[in-house]
Amino acid sequence: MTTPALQARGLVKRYGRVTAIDDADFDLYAGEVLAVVGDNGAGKSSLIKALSGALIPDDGQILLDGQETRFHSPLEARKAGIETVHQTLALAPAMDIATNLFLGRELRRPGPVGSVFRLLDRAAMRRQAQEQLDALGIETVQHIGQIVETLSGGQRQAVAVARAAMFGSRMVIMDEPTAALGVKESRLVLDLIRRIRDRGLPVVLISHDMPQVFELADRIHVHRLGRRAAVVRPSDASMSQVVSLMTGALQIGDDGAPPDVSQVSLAGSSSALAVPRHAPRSP
Amino acid sequence: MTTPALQARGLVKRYGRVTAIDDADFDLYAGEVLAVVGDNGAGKSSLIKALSGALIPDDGQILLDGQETRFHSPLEARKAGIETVHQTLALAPAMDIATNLFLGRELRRPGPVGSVFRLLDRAAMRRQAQEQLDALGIETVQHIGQIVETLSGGQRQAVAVARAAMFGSRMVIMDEPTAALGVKESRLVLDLIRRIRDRGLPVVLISHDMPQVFELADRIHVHRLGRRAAVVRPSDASMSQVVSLMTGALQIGDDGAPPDVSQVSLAGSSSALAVPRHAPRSP
Amino acid sequence: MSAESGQLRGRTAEAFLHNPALGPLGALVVAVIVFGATTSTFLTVDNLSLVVQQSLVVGTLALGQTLIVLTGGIDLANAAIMVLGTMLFARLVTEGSAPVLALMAGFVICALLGGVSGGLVTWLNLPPFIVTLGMLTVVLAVGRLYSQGSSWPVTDSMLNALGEGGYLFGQIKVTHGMTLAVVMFAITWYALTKTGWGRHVYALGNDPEAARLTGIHVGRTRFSVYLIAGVIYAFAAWQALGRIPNADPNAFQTGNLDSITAVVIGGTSLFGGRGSVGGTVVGALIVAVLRSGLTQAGIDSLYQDVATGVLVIAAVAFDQLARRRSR
Amino acid sequence: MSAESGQLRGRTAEAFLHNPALGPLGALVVAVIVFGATTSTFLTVDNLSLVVQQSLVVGTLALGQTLIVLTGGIDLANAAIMVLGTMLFARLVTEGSAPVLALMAGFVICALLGGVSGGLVTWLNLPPFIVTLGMLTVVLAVGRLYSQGSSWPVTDSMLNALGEGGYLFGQIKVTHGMTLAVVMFAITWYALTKTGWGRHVYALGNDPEAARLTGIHVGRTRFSVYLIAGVIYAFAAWQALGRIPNADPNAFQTGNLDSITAVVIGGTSLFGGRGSVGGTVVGALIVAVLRSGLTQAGIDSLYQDVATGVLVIAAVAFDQLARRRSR
Amino acid sequence: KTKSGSDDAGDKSGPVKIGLVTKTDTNPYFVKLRESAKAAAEAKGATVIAVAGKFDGDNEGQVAAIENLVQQGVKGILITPSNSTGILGALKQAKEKGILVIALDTETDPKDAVDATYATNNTTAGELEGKYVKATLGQTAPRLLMMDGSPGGTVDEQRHRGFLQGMGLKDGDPAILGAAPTNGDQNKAQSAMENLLQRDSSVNAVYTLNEPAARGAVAALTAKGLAGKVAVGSIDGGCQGVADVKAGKYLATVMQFPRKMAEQGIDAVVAFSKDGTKPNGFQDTGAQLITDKPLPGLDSKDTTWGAQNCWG
Ligand SMILES: Nc1ncnc2c1ncn2[C@@H]1O[C@H](COP(=O)(O)OP(=O)(O)OP(=O)(O)O)[C@@H](O)[C@H]1O
Ligand SMILES: Nc1ncnc2c1ncn2[C@@H]1O[C@H](COP(=O)(O)OP(=O)(O)OP(=O)(O)O)[C@@H](O)[C@H]1O
Ligand SMILES: [Mg+2]
Ligand SMILES: [Mg+2]
Repeated sequence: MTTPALQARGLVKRYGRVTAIDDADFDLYAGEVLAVVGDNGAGKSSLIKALSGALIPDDGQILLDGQETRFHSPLEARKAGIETVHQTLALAPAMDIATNLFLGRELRRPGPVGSVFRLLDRAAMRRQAQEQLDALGIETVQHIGQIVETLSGGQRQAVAVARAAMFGSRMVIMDEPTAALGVKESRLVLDLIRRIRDRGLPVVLISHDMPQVFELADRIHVHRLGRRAAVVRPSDASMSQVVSLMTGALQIGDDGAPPDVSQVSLAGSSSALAVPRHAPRSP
Repeated sequence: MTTPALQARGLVKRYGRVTAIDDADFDLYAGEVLAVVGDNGAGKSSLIKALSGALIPDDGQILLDGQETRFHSPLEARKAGIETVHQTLALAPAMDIATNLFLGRELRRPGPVGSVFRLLDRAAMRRQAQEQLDALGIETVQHIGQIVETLSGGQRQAVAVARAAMFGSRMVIMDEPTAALGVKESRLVLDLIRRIRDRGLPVVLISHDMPQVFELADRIHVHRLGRRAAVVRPSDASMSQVVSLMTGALQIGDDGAPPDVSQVSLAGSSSALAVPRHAPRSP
Repeated sequence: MSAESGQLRGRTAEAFLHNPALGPLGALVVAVIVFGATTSTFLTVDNLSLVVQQSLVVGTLALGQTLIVLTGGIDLANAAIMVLGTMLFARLVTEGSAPVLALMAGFVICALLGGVSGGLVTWLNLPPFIVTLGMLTVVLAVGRLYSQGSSWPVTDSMLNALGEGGYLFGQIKVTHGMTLAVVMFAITWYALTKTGWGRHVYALGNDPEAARLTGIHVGRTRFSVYLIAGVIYAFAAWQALGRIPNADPNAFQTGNLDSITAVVIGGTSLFGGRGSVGGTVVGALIVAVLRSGLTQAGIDSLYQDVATGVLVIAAVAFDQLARRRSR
Repeated sequence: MSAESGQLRGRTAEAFLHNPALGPLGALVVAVIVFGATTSTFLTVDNLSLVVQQSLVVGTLALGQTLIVLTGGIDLANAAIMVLGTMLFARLVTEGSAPVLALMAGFVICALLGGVSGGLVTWLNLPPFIVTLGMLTVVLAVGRLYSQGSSWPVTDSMLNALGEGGYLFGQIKVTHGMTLAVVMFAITWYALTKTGWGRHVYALGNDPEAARLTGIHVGRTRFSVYLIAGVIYAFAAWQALGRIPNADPNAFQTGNLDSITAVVIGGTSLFGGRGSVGGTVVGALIVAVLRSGLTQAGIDSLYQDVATGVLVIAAVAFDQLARRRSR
Repeated sequence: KTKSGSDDAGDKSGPVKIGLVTKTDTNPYFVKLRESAKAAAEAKGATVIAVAGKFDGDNEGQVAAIENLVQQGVKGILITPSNSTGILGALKQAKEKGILVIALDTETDPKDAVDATYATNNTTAGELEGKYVKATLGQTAPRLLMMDGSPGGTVDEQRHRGFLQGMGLKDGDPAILGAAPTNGDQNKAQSAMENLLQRDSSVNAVYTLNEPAARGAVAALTAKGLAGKVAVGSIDGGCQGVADVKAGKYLATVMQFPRKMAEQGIDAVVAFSKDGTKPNGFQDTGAQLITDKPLPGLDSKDTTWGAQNCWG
């Protein structure tokens, strides 16, 4: 059994009386696209926030290539090569597209002008930003210097996706990256995700779009009520089965036993896919 | 030919060098669900902002039941019974769900306590808010007093949709209302839209989800580059044809002539569906 | 049943913990206890009444300021408007007007000035800082001109009523000014938390664009806040004459900063949309308590300043740290 | 080619139109023209140089303030820190230190005080208003204690260099202080607009949560801003001794409000993330120009206040109205 | 030296222009000074441009005011310096331009930084207040509270020092129960006195820097039931202050004569513009103890005289 690229065990996050992450586990293997699906408020975003350092869990552990890690800030996760598209997009509204794309990773001019005087290479950043956006098919953006708060919802999302795609060096996490995108643009993002995977980077894709999930994902992590309810392969389960898992109509025993609806062959095909048997459980 | 419930002719809105609405027309008939589709940045949100008073167009006219109207603020549109779910949701982040649902339309206690002392009926608002959310299947919201900024993306969207559904008295406009919603929740919103139509109110639905559009819409308004490119009936066109219209691969002559790809029968079945022949055009 | 009451208790505790005035309230209580234990003179009925009286004027100014800050604005002119109000009361009465008329004139002018600020902010969409800064310079100058370069003593019983009149509540002397302040704070609290108008004020400050899109009367609400604040400043002027029966164009030069301080110490965000009137009460009291207690403890005023500065920061820091732990 | 240059012109015009310092800049130009036309003494090389000199100290304070306001903060202590800086320079030199050492000590202390504010804001997550208010009271008191209740005249040529030394640029007298201010503004402008640090400062003020999620060094950047502001205040102290060779614990009581005013008139938003150093220059000059021009026109300062208040509002209102039309 | 771009002062015809720079616009004392100067100037066919700092201690504001007046081409500048040393550079430049510079109310240090000074001797004024309070106490050992101005202000320091001299005390003497800065503000003075009295109400003498501070202090004393039992003195001689003394709120005040300062200053400038004669030195415009309870050995006038000669 290979070591997961990113693994979490027993994560917990409480906000007052709301428990956003309730003893959740997570496994992402090298080179795969892992879809995370679940109802609204199931805790998907909270989970990936914990994995990307945006939120510090109350309990549980995170392992990067088998090494236990703690991210105290999104910066640390980013330094480890984990790039994230947050559901809230995390763009600075008053700044332009190019600036947002390179925020925190600005390009400097070559030579001493850049290293000593720290002069930014504005032209290069604009050029690369334009290329990246073009690749996502966002053609209606009329110039790369447009202020983000004046962009349409889809244009804004494309900026966030472009940023993550540009800089991910170890894995890319995308929280509903196509929610606001048009048909064509969504398609291009799916292509992008495939290309990222082909570069060898694993991708975590949160999505409510089942056809999309089934088209793209190697494995599907079903999240329910703050924890992982099941992991299935798209080839082993139907869309309606996955939806039933999300809503709790279909269940897998708490001990990782086979599903109580017999005709569904879940989690059985490989150990990597099984609901972990030995995950630590806090009371 | 019946008078459209809401009609627009020659709307224009420019932001500096960007033209968000470029001489756009729009027709919504009583009792129908009109889907508005188009690429990201095509100008759909700008169009419905103009129709709902959130934006004042530079040019063009808006007619409500055949009467020319000018909305100087969203408040005026709302007073005319037009309720809108904006893409940005328009929720006050630091306030709770119930407060947001009733913002600007608070319920007061019966009797002089309410009319003289203007005391709010907090209990009633909370109860109705809970009912409305339950109807949308958002079960993970643990109490109706939760602060909106702590909600998940989908929960937040549900609040915005619930608000519009509750108060629309003449028509309801929804800008991508299911973008952040889960499978089950989306389904419930579609049911809701149907129910609204069945109440006799027309609904404008902006969506990127073609199956959804084809399932629900009575007519489809295709928006492209800031203007209406075509209007088709789902029964008369295929999804791929609509997508081609959106991207410009398929075109309808500027004079409203039949489409240049012969096998598509667009805008021909009824006069109401035709691309308007006599729409005013500014140079 | 017991689970329910447990949940209820949980909810109360949570609401309490979420209140940003909590740290300052704790600090206030601690300060009172410490001064009570270390000096023999602080925790006397006399002194407690005095401390409250000392914070009446700034507290009332801060009440109006709270409303404006909640909408995301700021009012730099409040103390100047109040001083002009005292001048009007005093000069009109001295020149023979009936006290009631003088009061009415003062209230109208203060409301008018508040309304002008509000109008410029609301309908010309100008930054409140600039508008009220301009208002400040103009009103100060007008006040000086109107005062004819001297201060105007007031002896009318109606104008002085807030400071002179009063009754004993147990052993504590309660002036009419204190009663008025309690009533005003209570009404504002009610309006902010129990009426639609109050919710609109918060929504406005929280996210103006969202408030606009929801169809709130954004303009009308914002304007009303400045107008009401103007009226509250007139009450502050009346309070000021109760404290000091003399209208002085020089007075209350730090009144504006003091009022903003009370608002901010009370946990109201200068970005708008978050805060409470209760916090402002705490904020207004805390400075007066420190000043009084440190004097009773025999500390020189310059060292008092040092201590006050440090303690104010400490109060808020304590709050933050407690919150961080509980998160 | 021509279309391209047309587009370029369009872009420049647009960028220009989007600059919120535009209205105030227009007002500044109009004021200079009007005063030049109506008085014989305003538009003279001497006087223009003087106006600039008169705005040096507040301008420098406002430079530091701009940085802090851009991050969404506010600094109430800047003038107090500067005054303490002048006291340190003066007293140390008077008591026999080498001027260089006195300068160094002053710079270190100012930077330290800026750093303390920054540290509290950044790592304890306290509201900047409270932190710098506490800092204000403490630093004021310490300055008064350190001054031993009197002012300290300075005669050292190094400490006075910024006001006394200078050269002629054409016919205009350019003091070293003016040169230094130009250099400082230029460097800050460069840092804010041409380096990654500057973009992080804007991003921080624009949306702190987004900045954090993008993986900006939020804490480090915010802290650096306060630290740098502290250093800038030390420069302001040096400028102050150049203008007035006397360290007075009572001086610059309105320096803080004046600096915020310059920042806000210059179009920088108190909510953070939007604004420019160029606007601050305009903001700092506009008040000095009004003051000087109105005096040349023979207007008493009481009426000057009224005029200044109205003109400042008018400048910003004009800007808003022009923008509304163009929308 | 830089060349002046403007015409030299005096080249222009028309009335003589005189600049008046006061500490602030707000203080009634300076308002009186300004009004007196304007009246005196009008009588002589001169015009006054009155400018002021924004607060007591605003050296920068005063320097800018002087600079702007010099540019404007005034013949002479009358100034109440906010700080005795703060503005010397600007004054020197004005003098170099041939402008007559006269200090009113407050001396400069050194005194020859201006051509002449017309002022109250504030140390003397304080001393008069102190002597009177001491004489009132008689044999009783003083227990003193002091309502000061703002720390570091020149006038404030001089009055404070003078008062202690008059009382025969030194700073730090245990007889001084407490002191607080009031900025001459009635409200601040009242709160400060209230708090000091809460700590120790055995006070029998109170120094106040000016009459607003005295009113604040008396209000607090009255509330504590100490009115009439404590010897309160003050300085200024504003009409309201004299009325207060008449009403018995406090025992005495020391009157200054701002009108004299202003008139003499205007006269000097007008004379200078005619024939170039310059006044020089320190001209004490006097300080007069006003009380209705005269004590032997102390020259005083009653409040009737005071009401005729008061300002503001
Ligand atoms: N700061 C917070 N305070 C309180 N509750 C929170 C907070 N953040 C999240 N929650 C709650 O935690 C739960 C999980 O939220 P999360 O955003 O992870 O859901 P999600 O699965 O991403 O949903 P969606 O599909 O709608 O995006 C929700 O019920 C939400 O209300
Ligand atoms: N305030 C503004 N300033 C400048 N450009 C703007 C502004 N608002 C919108 N735009 C531009 O107008 C165009 C239309 O935007 P709009 O939001 O209407 O698109 P949309 O069709 O709703 O797209 P989406 O599907 O992504 O929501 C976009 O190119 C956008 O960048
Ligand atoms: Mg989510
Ligand atoms: Mg849109």
